[in-house]
Amino acid sequence: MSESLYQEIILDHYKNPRGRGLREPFDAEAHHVNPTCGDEITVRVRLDGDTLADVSYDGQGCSISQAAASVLHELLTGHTLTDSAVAGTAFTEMMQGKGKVEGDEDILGDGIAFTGVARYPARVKCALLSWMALKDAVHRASTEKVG
Amino acid sequence: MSESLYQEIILDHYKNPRGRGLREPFDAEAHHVNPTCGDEITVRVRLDGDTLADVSYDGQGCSISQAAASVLHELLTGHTLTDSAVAGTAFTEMMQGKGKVEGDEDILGDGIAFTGVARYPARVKCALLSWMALKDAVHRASTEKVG
Amino acid sequence: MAHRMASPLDVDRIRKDFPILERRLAGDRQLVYLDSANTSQKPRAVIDAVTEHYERHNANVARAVHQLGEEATAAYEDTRDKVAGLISAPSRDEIIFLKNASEALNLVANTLASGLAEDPRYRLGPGDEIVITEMEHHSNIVPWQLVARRTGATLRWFGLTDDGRLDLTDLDELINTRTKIVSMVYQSNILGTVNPVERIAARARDVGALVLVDAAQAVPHMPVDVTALAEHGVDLLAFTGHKMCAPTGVGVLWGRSEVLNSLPPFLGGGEMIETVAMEGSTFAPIPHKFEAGTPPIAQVVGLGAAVDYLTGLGLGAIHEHEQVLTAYALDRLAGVDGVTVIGPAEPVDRGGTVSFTVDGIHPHDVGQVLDEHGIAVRVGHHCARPVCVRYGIPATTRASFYLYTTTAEIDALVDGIDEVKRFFG
Amino acid sequence: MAHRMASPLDVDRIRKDFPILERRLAGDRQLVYLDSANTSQKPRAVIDAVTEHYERHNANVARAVHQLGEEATAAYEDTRDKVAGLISAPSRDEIIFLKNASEALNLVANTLASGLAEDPRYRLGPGDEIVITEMEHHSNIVPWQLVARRTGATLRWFGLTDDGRLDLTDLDELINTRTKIVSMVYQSNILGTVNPVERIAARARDVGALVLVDAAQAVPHMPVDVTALAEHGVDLLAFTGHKMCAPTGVGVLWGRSEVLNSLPPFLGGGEMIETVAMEGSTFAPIPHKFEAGTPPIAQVVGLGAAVDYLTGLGLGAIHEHEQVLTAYALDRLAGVDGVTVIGPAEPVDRGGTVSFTVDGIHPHDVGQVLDEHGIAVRVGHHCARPVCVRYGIPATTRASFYLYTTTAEIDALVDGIDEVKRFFG
Ligand SMILES: Cc1ncc(COP(=O)(O)O)c(C=O)c1O
Ligand SMILES: Cc1ncc(COP(=O)(O)O)c(C=O)c1O
Repeated sequence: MSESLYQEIILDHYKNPRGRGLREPFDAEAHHVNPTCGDEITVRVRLDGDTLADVSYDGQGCSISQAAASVLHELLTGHTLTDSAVAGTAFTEMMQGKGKVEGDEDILGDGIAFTGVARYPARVKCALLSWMALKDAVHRASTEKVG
Repeated sequence: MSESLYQEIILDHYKNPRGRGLREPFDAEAHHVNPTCGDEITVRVRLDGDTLADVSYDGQGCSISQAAASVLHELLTGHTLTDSAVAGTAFTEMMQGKGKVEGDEDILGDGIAFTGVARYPARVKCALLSWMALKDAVHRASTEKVG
Repeated sequence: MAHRMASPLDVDRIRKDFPILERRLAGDRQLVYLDSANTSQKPRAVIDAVTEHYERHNANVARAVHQLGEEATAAYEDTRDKVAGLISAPSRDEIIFLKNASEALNLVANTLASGLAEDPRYRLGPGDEIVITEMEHHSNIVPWQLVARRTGATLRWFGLTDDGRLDLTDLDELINTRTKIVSMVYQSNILGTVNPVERIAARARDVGALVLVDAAQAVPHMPVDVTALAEHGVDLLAFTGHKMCAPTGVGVLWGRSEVLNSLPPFLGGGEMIETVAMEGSTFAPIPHKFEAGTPPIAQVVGLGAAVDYLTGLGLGAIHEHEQVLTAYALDRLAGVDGVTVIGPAEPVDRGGTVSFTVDGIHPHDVGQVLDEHGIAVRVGHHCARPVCVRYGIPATTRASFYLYTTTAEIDALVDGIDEVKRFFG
Repeated sequence: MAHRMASPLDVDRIRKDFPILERRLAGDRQLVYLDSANTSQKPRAVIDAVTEHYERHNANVARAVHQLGEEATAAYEDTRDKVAGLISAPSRDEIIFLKNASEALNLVANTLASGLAEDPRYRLGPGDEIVITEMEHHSNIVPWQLVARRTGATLRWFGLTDDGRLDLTDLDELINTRTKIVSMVYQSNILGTVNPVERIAARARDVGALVLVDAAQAVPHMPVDVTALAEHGVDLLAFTGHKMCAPTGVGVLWGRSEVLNSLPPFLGGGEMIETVAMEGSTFAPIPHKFEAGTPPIAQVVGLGAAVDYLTGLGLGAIHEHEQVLTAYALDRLAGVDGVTVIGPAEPVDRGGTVSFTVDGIHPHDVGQVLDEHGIAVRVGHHCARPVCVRYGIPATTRASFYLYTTTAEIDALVDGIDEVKRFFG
């Protein structure tokens, strides 16, 4: 049941979230809300040059949105901003692919487990919530550093 | 053709309107418009005590509205306000009767030819236009006389 | 116990009137539709009325002297009589057809805010107060926030008690001589609570405030009598077709003639006029004054068929049926570990809309797994986010019932919740 | 001569798609429907799409995680793509579903008048000028009169030439740096005139004014490309479903993203929000920002089927067909004694809507006698009373054509007019 949507990997990240909790110090944070269901996520980033030294998060919401944040943390912490942008684009494409776009495991790691979610339009936003918040936080951190 | 709507009597009043034209002196007038079709009618009344000494009118519009004004003039000029009120009520009832209410010739004169019009909701307003204007004009004339 | 009461409806027969209830879902699952507070399903009679209108009578209304135009106008205006009858309105002219309940609520807010009314009682300005409640649907919150910003009026509201009811402790302070309008929901779409609108309206009338009732969740489910409500001070009442077996795209505003006559026009255009000149226009009498543009003609015709359908069964009987279901559902849910009902726990002054949480499982996940069993519920804040905030939860799962709902469907829901818990446990 | 051109449409085949065209009227007369500018008839494909929606997919949109909700949402949002395609909109988010064209026009007027926009270009106030034309439909006059009264802005308009066209002599004076918005009809619903919207829009753009086009009579009848129009300065465009083979109860507003983003919300409620708190709310991005409340779901689904139907035949072909009919009708009416066409007499820059007077016979009487022959035309001022005033007539009789109209029906009209003259002669 629900195999297509609730992959084991997703349930595992949901039940055992990696790196959950907001940590200090951080350079910027972003808070995103899914108005349809009340899912909320706060994502904090700390930059070390071009590297995401830490991605921390907290939030409340459904298994999909919470698992996505956990995957995000695991996948991107310690990686470059370029890697993060590439992964963000790939994940978004996959989620907008209506279940027909397979993700590249090299780029998305456990993120590829979300392919099935893309078949459920109402849940796509849940999966993307933390990725959007990350993008915002990174943007803020980068512009503040420059400015 | 069109027998039910365009009775001979109506066509006759339309083609040979009785007492048409606005006359002086007068005690009050009322101008009514049918917004759906642009029919317009102005009705003037001159009172002599309780009697409608003159009912004059002018307007533009369809055969039904113009014929109704002609019938009105013919029926009510020289009659009492009470007669006029009774006829107005009877005519309105007939027009709202969806073609099922027969008019009383003693009260309505040629007005009974409009029974068939009552089956055409879009035309009921045309038939009533001058009657409504008369009611207004009489009301104004009476209140002004009192005031 | 209440749920031992028998339903007065022959639900098996009623279900045959609703084609969609025979629909097989993915995996050949049977549909268990518990989302009627969101939108109701449509009986065959309503679907057919719409089809027949398009196939035989379609024309614009109030503008045509031709036969189709007269037929369409007659059908459209007949529905006005039917709706007036349904809610016991004193006059058919007090029934305004709009696109949904939201438009009806916005119409009142916007005409009060426009400043165009002659009588100052119908003009909002600085110092005036608008009173709503914390259990309103967004459609009865946002319009008032927007007009408060525009006019400088102040928005105030009744809070909620822990058991899901209006907290009326401050009734006399909240509704005072500065209050210009009180707008409140009759039956909450998230809590199921039926509010004491007469009592609140009476206070509003005492201070000379207008009273608008959002009856989107009331008219479909119980007898509503606006003549009686008006005696307590209710001036206006809004509801929506799609929640009462009618098509989407049509809503209703009822208002006392005096009030509707005093409000300035809302939307301009089409047949809402008396005469138009470039320099200025005058307006038609109600109801047409508020029906700008081509109205939802076929949808109004469908609404007429829906009113016939509902009154054929009897709103009293429908209400009783739902009371039986509600009692049954509250009772069964009380027996499920980890389930907490948000809203009145007793089947008293509440309708057949039951919101709940499942410990540790987000409503989105509850709804998704239920869907895999063919059970359609709504999850989220149900356009009443302040209620979720008030009870410290992000969202709820909501099961809502209607005349075609069976106790077997409530059993399916309870079984489904067990599955949910197993899956995420 | 133009009317010798052949129509590119197989009208006999098309007529079979419209069930109502087989309708026998009172006296077993065949229907000759020449009132499509008022509302169009509906093809089987559209009627069926609505029926199938209610029988199989009915649910509320954007709110449900269940299968029916997903199906309904997909069908609703698919129509957004189809409509964007139909008018070549650069983005689907620029398509707003409303109840009719009147609501679309009122939306623009009211949001500009609300004073809630951050950017002063989107706030009307004293000293600002609004420019319309004397050939507007009431739906594009009355809203501007109302907002002019509310805001203190001044309403100005283009007059008409004797041959039924806009008098643009004063173009540069009428549209000046005080002008905030120009709102004009693309094709007149009474004169048939197709206006040079690009030229007028270009002037408006030069002075920084917004441009709104009322395309209620254009989108159903000709290819409309908003990307191209936007290059000339058009910002917003309104049209209505019921005139383009779609159900009643649905209209469309297209707007450039930048403009729609800058306008404040219109109606509040339902899914137009981002987040709601009692203290204040934030709003969803377009298109949802302007779609308050439950939208006309089934009607939008029907609109999607209508767009498929029309694009299947090709808007270019439909336009050509109507050009042929128009030339034929103008030619034939020119041959009838006592008939005067109100509007352009040549089939150039005009559509298939032909208004006329019959000497000494009121249009009401013309229409009534035609109806007795099964011929459905519209009589009156056609919600464009200032045009009648301009030409010194109380009303007109109007015959209007669409893709299912035949030259034989125009012949029937001409024969009917002869009967009218005999009857009242
Ligand atoms: C030119 C024009 N504009 C606006 C409208 C209004 O459309 P609706 O009645 O669908 O709002 C119409 C039709 O009635 C029209 O012909
Ligand atoms: C209590 C309440 N008020 C208002 C509305 C708005 O109704 P609609 O969406 O038809 O405008 C709803 C339903 O969505 C509701 O439940």
